[in-house]
Amino acid sequence: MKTTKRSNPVKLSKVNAGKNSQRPHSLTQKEYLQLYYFMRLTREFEESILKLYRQGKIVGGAYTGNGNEATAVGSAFALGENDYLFPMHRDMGAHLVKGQSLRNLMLQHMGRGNSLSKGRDGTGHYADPSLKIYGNISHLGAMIPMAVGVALASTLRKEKAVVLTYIGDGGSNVGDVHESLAMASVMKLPLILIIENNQFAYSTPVAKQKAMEKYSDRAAGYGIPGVTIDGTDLELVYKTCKTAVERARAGEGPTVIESVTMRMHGHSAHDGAEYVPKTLLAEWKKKDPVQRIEKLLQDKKILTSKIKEEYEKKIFAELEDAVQFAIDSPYPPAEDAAVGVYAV
Amino acid sequence: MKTTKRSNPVKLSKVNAGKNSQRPHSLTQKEYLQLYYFMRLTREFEESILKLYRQGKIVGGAYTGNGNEATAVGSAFALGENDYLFPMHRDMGAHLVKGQSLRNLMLQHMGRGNSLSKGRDGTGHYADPSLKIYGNISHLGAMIPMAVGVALASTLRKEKAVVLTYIGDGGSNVGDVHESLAMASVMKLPLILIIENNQFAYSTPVAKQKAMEKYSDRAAGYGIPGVTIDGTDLELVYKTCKTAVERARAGEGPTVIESVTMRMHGHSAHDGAEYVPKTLLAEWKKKDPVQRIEKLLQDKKILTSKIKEEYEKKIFAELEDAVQFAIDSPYPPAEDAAVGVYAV
Amino acid sequence: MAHITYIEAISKGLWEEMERDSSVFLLGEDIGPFGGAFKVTKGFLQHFGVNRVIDTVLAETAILGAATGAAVVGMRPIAEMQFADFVTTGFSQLVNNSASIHYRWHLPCPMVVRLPSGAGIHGGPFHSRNPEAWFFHQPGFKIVAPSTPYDAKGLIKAAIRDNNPVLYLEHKRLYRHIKGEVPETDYIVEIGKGDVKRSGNDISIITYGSMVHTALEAADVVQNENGVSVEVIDLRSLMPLDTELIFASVRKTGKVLIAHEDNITGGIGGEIAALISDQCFQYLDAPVKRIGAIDTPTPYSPTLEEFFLPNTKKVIAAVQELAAF
Amino acid sequence: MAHITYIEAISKGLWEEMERDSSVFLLGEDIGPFGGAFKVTKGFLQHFGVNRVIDTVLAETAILGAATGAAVVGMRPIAEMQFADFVTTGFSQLVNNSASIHYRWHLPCPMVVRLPSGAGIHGGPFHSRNPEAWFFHQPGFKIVAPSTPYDAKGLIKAAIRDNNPVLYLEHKRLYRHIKGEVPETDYIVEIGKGDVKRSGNDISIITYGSMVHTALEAADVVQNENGVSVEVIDLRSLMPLDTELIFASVRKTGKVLIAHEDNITGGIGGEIAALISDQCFQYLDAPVKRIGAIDTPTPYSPTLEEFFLPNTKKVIAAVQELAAF
Ligand SMILES: Cc1ncc(C[n+]2csc(CCOP(=O)(O)OP(=O)(O)O)c2C)c(N)n1
Ligand SMILES: Cc1ncc(C[n+]2csc(CCOP(=O)(O)OP(=O)(O)O)c2C)c(N)n1
Ligand SMILES: [Mg+2]
Ligand SMILES: [Mg+2]
Repeated sequence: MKTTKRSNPVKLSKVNAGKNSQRPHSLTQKEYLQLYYFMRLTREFEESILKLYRQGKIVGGAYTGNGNEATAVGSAFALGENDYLFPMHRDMGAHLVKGQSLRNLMLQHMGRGNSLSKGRDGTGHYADPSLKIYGNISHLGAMIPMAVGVALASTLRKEKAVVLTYIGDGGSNVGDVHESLAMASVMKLPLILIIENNQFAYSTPVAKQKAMEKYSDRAAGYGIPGVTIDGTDLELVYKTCKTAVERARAGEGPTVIESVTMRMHGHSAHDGAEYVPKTLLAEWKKKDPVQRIEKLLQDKKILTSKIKEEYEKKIFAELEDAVQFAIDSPYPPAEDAAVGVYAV
Repeated sequence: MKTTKRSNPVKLSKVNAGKNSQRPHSLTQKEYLQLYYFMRLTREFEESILKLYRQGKIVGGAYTGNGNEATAVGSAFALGENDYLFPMHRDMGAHLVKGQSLRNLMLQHMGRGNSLSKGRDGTGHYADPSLKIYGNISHLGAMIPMAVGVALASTLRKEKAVVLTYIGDGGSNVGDVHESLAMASVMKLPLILIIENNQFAYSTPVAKQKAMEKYSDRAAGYGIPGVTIDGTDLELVYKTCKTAVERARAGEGPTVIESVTMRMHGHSAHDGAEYVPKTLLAEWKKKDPVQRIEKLLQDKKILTSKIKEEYEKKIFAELEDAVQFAIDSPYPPAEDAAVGVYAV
Repeated sequence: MAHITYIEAISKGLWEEMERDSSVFLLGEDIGPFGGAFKVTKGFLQHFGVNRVIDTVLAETAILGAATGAAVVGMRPIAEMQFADFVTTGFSQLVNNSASIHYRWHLPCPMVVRLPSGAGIHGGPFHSRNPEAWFFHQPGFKIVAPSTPYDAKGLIKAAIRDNNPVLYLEHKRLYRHIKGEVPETDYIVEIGKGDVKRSGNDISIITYGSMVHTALEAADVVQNENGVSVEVIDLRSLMPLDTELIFASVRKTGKVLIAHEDNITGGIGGEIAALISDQCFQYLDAPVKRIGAIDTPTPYSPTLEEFFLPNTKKVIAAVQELAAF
Repeated sequence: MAHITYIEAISKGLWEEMERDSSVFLLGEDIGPFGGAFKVTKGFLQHFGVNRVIDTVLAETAILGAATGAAVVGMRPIAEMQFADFVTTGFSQLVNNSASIHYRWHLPCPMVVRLPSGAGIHGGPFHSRNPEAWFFHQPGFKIVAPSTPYDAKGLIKAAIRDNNPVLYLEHKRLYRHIKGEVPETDYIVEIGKGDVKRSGNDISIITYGSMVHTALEAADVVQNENGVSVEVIDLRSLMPLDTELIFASVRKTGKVLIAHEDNITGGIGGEIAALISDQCFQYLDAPVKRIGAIDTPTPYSPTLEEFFLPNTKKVIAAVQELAAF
């Protein structure tokens, strides 16, 4: 049973500007509002996931990308409909921008039979070919070689479609990432890798994950561009990714973008993260990506309190609908477990 | 049955200057001669391996490091007795400089029962703890994480011993290399990685292995020094490695050295390497590392024809002895195969 | 004697061996200040210091390779995989390097890899792995899988003292659900020795890890409901196998059920069944039966995972079928 | 009909499928201008071009992951491992991604991994791997291991047309030593179907790959010398297994020898023995016997490797033992 796709803001018919996004770097008023909508939607979605987790309604663990919303939303916003997305566990915003519905995401988190994975896996671990979303597996870095393969297929088929994927500051050290960049750079594949440096890998501070200054310093080791940006600055994330997307689409090869953010919550919902200095959190709180874009758009007089209320109404209504829909949806029948190891 | 170790040139009692080599960068006359001796020894040893291969006396394949002698000899010459060596399949010269005997190496190549591996593996695939030599396995890159572990042990035990290891231009793309440099750099371990860029990985030209200009460009991605040098220049190799060794010994962490050479022979003895442009070989032939050091020492009047003859006599005699010794040594008894999976 | 949990027993065993032998050290992800994802090494850093409790980069190939290298030069590293699943990320190091070091190099490789294993915690396909069968097939490993706090402590200590790479499977679901008596005094459980956890005469259940408890529950039920006397053999060591103990039990009962949580096909139950069918041919009164997870990845939904996993009800049914044979 | 070698049959099969379906492409190390370490793809680059015959960087994780990704979006990649041994370097991609794609994502993953396998060529511990057992245990793969040119061509074509990850084990020692009749016309050998390579009444040898030829030699000898009639079942497909064919043969002969070149313990022979012992219990006149490589890494010296590997003499001895039972 397929459920309604893309969660659209009022009146906004389409986020992506056509098949192979040619949207200019400067954002229109409408686009600013779309971005704001998805930032709020992401934040509120993850808040409700946490609430559901505390109520014991989530199967397994629950991860959020609080602090990472601008990176997830801004990067996916630079993609066109035909582009491929391989999001990580902090990138719920990317799922949403690429058009995934709240219902489908709720069903995934609650392991329901009508979820996209049919309850075989949870959270963002699903594939939705209709939206060209291919979720991660738990093994950090393991999806990136697959993303390289999709970028290769795109090139061989002359699709002009690009592939956007992500890895964390910890996961960046996994060998899969290196082999992927080696292959993608030599083949000049349309791959964009965003390194989400959110200061921690579970309990491990980034200082124990790297000896160089920036993760983007690794790009030169593959002869590809690498930049480091403030991952809480939505416009900057979008524009940086847009440039990388156009470069990839033009056949000029991969780009590595280090997006510096902060993991504002624990590693997962069960983690109190006592190991994170309160002062550090306080510092970063000032750069809360959702508040930043809200303030910007209010200053620009783009976001009126009327629109804001409208969006909030819509978001909370949609969330309520999705939660209820998921709760009302049954788990898969037990015997389903035995079915589908092989494709026919 | 252990056989005589280190193959010494006439009168030269010890190559390494004491436990933790403090040899100055500038070479003494004596050292120049030692180096020349090992360069010739390496070249002649590998030539005899090829002869034996054609005679069907080698078990399995035979690899040579023709063109790579200065890199293998010069790098190992920078080590002290307590330092660890993890050589690759082009580094016979490093085995010899670290003190391995021709007899042991011949026994390895002929799979004899009294070889260091007792015939369980061939060529340089053995360990000799008495010389701190730990050979590679076939899986490219797979020995480097182990080398990192030895560097870690050296640090934990305050040995002040460094670990020298190698990888090829192709093997550099294996994930193991990345994970090793990530760990070694964060822990500031005494590890030196020499990337032997010999223009080919089997039949694949280096242009198909990398998109960046130099392999040493990867060092910055770990916050460690990386240099690219002419790997046919023995003095330069030695001095570069010496600096890296001292840096490592001082606790300042790993170094990556890209040594640019040419694989003058086929990938292995069975490979005619028709895919290598003759012109490229001709170019590099001019830089033959053995002829280079010979010419240098003759110009410096260090290498007299008398010494040269003396060395050649000694080398050919030793080689003859080693070959005969290996041929006369029996294969291991068949039932030995079942013994020794576990240590007691 | 202390009455402690399975996970406390592992911690105590590690602690005592680190006190006893300064060449023992820990490396892994988040094991330092944080004490590990499951808190097995909580407090270790404070007591043993940064040179004995080493937080690494997130890179299993580096962790397992570094442990191998350190072991070859005389240290006794204990590598923690945060979940057993992630050992696949460093698979090559273990099967190519660690396992064959002694055969090729004639040097000991005294290392332990701790593998928090098993399903039943809604971990989904990638946090539920029972990894034993892959390594069981690779000559050179020892593999242990304790089911009780006593065995957990005795086996971790034996593993650390062993001169070979030992894979230590600790079942996540047992961590805090199983308590038992554990001596304060030094002891080990010898690797290669199984244990009769319940003796009986009619049917032998050969099992290990979490399934030992499932088997014991089932045994009580069939005893009471069907008067069937079940012997439960806890292998404890998967490599080497205690074939003596297995065969003795089979010769006594003549009927065998092999039970493991891992997928059936290609699981070690197949090897055990083959050994029994070969060595105890004349003693078998019924075909050797096996029970385990169905041959799929571990599904995430509770209903699916329930169907996927073996459980007491399924073991009871299998035992009753055997009894009726 | 053409009388060609095993390796020529593989090449022809690949060639025909690439002609038939433009979504099929090759990727691997040195497969382009060089035509591969064993020359299986010699001439392919010239005919199919750089977009169909892709030389990659030296990185098996990238190769196997890229093949998986391309397959998921509708291509039909064929990844070559230069030697089967090096599949361990990309192990995680196969067992974590490829194998479970369909179960988790409900999408086909039509890819083939070519694995030049097997010992007997003095390759030593790292160029002799028989990798089947690891993947046999991971739900989601199909695994084939041809023994003749006819099967080699028919199975590579079937593997390429299959919508699942198929591991294609090609035995290096058979490449140029085995010749046979192969149709020029299009045909496939169905995956999951074994083949009676020699029919007999007294003893069944269940085997595959290189051991098929060893078994056939041994069968002739015991027929002539001992008048024992041996049936040789060539599995051809290891996953799924043709249990129908296996059980039918066992019911007929009542005595079974399972033979594979891979190490015995934890090899797929254990699973097959377990299945037979379970399903054919009443038909067995003797214990199910297994023969394979001894449980060590593959040693390098000829004397050691000879002792390590199963061979005709050992199979004959095992058959005679069974006959005498
Ligand atoms: C290969 C692998 N090793 C270990 C883990 C366990 N693990 C899950 S998330 C995590 C930390 C990841 O940190 P990072 O890559 O920085 O991503 P973040 O969660 O901070 O966004 C760890 C160690 C894993 N999932 N995969
Ligand atoms: C992981 C792995 N993949 C493939 C191979 C097969 N192989 C052996 S040597 C070689 C080429 C190595 O090239 P390079 O790393 O440049 O070293 P070189 O031989 O040129 O010194 C290949 C592909 C291997 N040994 N290990
Ligand atoms: Mg992080
Ligand atoms: Mg090279």
